[in-house]
Amino acid sequence: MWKAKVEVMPKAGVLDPQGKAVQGGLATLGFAGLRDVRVGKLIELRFEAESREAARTLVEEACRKLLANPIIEEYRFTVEEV
Amino acid sequence: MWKAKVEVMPKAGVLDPQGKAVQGGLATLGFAGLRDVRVGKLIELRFEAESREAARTLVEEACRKLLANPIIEEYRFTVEEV
Amino acid sequence: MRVGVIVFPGSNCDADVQWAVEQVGGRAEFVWHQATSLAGFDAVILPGGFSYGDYLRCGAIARFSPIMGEVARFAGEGRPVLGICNGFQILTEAGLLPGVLRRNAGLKFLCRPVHLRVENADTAWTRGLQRGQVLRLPIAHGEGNYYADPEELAELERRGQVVFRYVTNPNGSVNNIAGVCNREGNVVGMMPHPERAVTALLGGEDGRRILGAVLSGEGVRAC
Amino acid sequence: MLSPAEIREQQAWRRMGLRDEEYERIVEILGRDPNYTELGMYAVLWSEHCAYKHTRPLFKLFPTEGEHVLQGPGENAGILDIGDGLGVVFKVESHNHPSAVEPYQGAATGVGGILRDIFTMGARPIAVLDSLRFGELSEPRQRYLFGGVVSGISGYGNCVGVPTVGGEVYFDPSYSGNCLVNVMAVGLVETKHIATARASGVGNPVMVVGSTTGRDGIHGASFASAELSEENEEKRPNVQVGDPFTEKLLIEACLEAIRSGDVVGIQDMGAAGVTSSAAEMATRAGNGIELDIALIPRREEGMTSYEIMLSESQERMLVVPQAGKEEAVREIFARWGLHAVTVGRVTDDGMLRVLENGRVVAEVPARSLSTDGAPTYQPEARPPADLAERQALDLSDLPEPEDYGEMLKALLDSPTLASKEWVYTQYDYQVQTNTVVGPGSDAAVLQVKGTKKGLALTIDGNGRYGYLDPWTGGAAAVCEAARNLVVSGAKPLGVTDGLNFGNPERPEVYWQIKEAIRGIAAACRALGIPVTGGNASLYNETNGEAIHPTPIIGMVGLLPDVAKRCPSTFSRAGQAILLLGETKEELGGSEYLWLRRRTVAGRAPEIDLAREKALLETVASAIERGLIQAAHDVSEGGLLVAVAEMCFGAEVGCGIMVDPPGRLDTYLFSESQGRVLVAVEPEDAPAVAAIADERGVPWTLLGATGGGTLRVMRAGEETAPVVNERVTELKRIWREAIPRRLEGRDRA
Ligand SMILES: Nc1ncnc2c1ncn2[C@@H]1O[C@H](COP(=O)(O)OP(=O)(O)O)[C@@H](O)[C@H]1O
Ligand SMILES: [Mg+2]
Repeated sequence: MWKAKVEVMPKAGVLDPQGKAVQGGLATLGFAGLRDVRVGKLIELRFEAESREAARTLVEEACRKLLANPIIEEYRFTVEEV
Repeated sequence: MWKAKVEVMPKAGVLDPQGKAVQGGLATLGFAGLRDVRVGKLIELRFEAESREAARTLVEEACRKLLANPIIEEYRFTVEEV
Repeated sequence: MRVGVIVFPGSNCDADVQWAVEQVGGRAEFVWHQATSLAGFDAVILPGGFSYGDYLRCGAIARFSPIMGEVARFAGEGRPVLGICNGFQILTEAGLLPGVLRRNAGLKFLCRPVHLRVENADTAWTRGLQRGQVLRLPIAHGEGNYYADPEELAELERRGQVVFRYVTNPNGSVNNIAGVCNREGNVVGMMPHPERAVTALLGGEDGRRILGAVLSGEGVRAC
Repeated sequence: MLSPAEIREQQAWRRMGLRDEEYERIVEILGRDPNYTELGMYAVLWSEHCAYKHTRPLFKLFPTEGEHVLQGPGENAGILDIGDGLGVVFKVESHNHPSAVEPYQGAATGVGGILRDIFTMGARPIAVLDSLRFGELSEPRQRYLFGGVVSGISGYGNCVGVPTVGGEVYFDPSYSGNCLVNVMAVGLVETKHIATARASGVGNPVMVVGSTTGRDGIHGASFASAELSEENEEKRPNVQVGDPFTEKLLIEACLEAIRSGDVVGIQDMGAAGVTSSAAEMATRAGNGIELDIALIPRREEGMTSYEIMLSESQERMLVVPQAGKEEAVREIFARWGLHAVTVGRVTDDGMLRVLENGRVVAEVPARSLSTDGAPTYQPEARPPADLAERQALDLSDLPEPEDYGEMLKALLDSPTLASKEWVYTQYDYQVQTNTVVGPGSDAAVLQVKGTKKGLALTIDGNGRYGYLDPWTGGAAAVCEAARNLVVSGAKPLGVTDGLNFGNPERPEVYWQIKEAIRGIAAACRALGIPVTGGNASLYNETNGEAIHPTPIIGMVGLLPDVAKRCPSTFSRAGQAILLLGETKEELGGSEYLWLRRRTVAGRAPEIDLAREKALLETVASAIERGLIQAAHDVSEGGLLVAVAEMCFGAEVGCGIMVDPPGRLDTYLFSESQGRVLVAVEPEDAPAVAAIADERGVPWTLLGATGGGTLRVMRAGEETAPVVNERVTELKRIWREAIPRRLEGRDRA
């Protein structure tokens, strides 16, 4: 069994209204010195695969096809055997 | 300058409809052997702080007060100097 | 009767609530989220909408608005507070009501009329209704899926804090919950929109009884 | 950034979509070679999207005047006078290309953009309608686009708090590579607070308000003016991401600023960002504008003048306040958490002068950039070579269906005809508490608070008719829209048009554009409904395949008394059903033909404008006299589908008797225009018939409401109905058609 952690973040340069809202919210809460906030998605998958190689291929494809929108988001992931 | 990575995930035991939907979506795309999917949020903060200690305190408080709702979510985070 | 309608950045049912309160014979005034006083108001309504875009979690940011301290105080004095839709979400985030509202089980925004059963007709806002009565009111939300952990839920049920239940569950809420109140019954939160159902022209009048409960003075007496 | 010499050497204008002769024209205007920033400014503003180079010469065909017109074409949106000191502001806008690339954000920013066109006029937006076209739902990509577009509209519209009250969706393979997303927005303005987009008053400051400026959408307008293809994949601009929360604040702040009287002119920053808003505002006032881009708040480091001038970052406006009122305006925006920064001033020299920290980086005559100054083209127009082939239709080898009940079910299960509930329940169609009739009827009806009046809104178009005969496609859209308003009890007041076509440089496409515009113009003239604005989206082609020519008509109507609106479905048993208008043997372009043959062929249903007018008058007069219990226009799917739709509302069945001279399928499924079904109390039927007779409108007593089934009998064969289906079952199929396809379920 494998576990993948996929991080999907808005691409640099793409407006991130969520991040902006959280930044504003934290500022009202008195969080001083805040420079930047970006909000993305974290997706955890558990699945069967033959090998690390096969596991990575599966996740890579999942990212490209469904988990991330390459036009506005970038992704990275790690896989580990569990 | 510090960078924090905050992971907010649905608590174990709390239904995660988004995870279910992604799981279904991946299955239709032909991702075989999928056991479980959970979808959460990834929040990246950049901010000024005196020390690692101070940085952690700030982020801890941000999580408790705003970033996660303890009834349904759990969080963890890392901070690093950048 | 003066009703304060709290306006957060991104509230969009504020004017609707004001209009609806007027339709049932009351007077409603806007209170800006940065205000710090509710002096002179007999009741407070937190309207629906998307405070701060609801970009993080619904109501999560709004609950830190300056006015919220005053709303808590007002509620603590036993005076009537109603949160509708986003207002309900804000009240739960602020801890004035138990539980939390998650994304709809279908993951889609849902706008349509629903039927609700009145479970508690003793709150400030349901005095004009009868227990067991079925109302038809519109819902319009993407995150109305009520949740409380099992113990809390059992407590809520035991104490009669469930105010409204969906006849047919549209969003996955536990125990079909559409609205709850605090222990004292003066603070009520509900996902359906009573302010959208105050004239026959707009498709129904069942919302009048809820908004009207406070105006007739019954709600105030209740506390 | 290239130097002027390098620009020449590399013919850099071509990459930006400018023609050689256009470059020469720029040199002539400036009396020198443009620098890179200037070239970029011209390239975007002279794109088809901004300059309407191919369509502008044709717009003069439209009737634009009428007793209700307060503002015709030329401003950000048209305005119609509805009395009581109120005006209705409305306009349609396309976001086709962005939606094909990123459906959620493409559609969301489409909503944001058209709303800004409305509140920039001083009007509070009160409604949105969406007109959508996709390929077939059997393709996964189309399901993705459809789902994404709908949630984008929902995500943006719901959050800003403007109800989406109506729209339309069609599915046809011609839109597979080029979905269409047209959004119409409607606002209400107190006529004394109408704002203009003029940079009047030399010396007045110029302010940028709203969101910050980033690198998003640079060259978006040029992108929208080119065909989609594999090659221009990487030319795709950074996708704009919408921020409806900021837009909501912007609405409130702008309306407050306009009402304060301190604002002289205001214009949204749409396509081509600050370049276009500054050039247009200056041109309208006959003035110039000088601004320093170093002062524009941005969210990214190291942006060049070129990028800042062309950025299409959303939720921004250009405001010209009264000199000395900057602080007052700044305070209003600050209260809403938005910045308002003075970046320049109005000048008297007609130039758009762009400085960067005081140094001139671009300087061009404002008018030359504006729509007035851009070149226009009227290329060769020629009917497609295969037109006669398209219009040929031989039914002799198409046997009549064996089971008409099954045929009806197949039609109701067609996503184009099916209930759009899956779409509109995702839209908040009630916020603002004005929605008297929401989506799902012929037209949406809104109350106008403080008056007895109502507004009726609709948006309509049919690309298949356009493909078979573009004139008819244009005219039919106008007639259908008018019919939808009239059956709802409203008088049509004005039109906004959305013209969606392929590459105008191809003679057959240009012919389609011309014909469609002629058709719209003719219908508007005949029905007395002026055009107050619109939008053109050309180059809707993928790898050389154009979409069906798809003119779309958004129309606004007025009900003097909203309580007298007319429902579109049966309310109870025992009412007589009349068909007004004539059913002809017209299966061309019908959904029935598509289902049976998967072909779009034949002649488009004929439009007879004089008869249409008579029909509308008949319906209006009968409703006015209180004779009509329900009215519904007969459109796609034909008579039987329209009857079924009338049954669905309250689940009231009916029986109709038919006696067609020719084939029964032609009678039941022909999409002949100019027809309306009405339900009346039996005793009122003669009066309605008399009104129709007076105007020469043919009418047929079809049958009566009642029972739980929909029954169709042939005259003389009353005991053996050709259709006898439970209404609840038909309705289930009709409601399930779209969701079941998205969820991959078979028809139960
Ligand atoms: N994209 C949409 N958004 C909102 N409402 C829609 C949409 N598509 C269809 N509807 C609703 O469904 C009704 C029926 O659609 P349609 O069959 O196209 O109507 P008609 O033929 O009368 O114009 C529309 O009038 C509208 O109210
Ligand atoms: Mg219709």
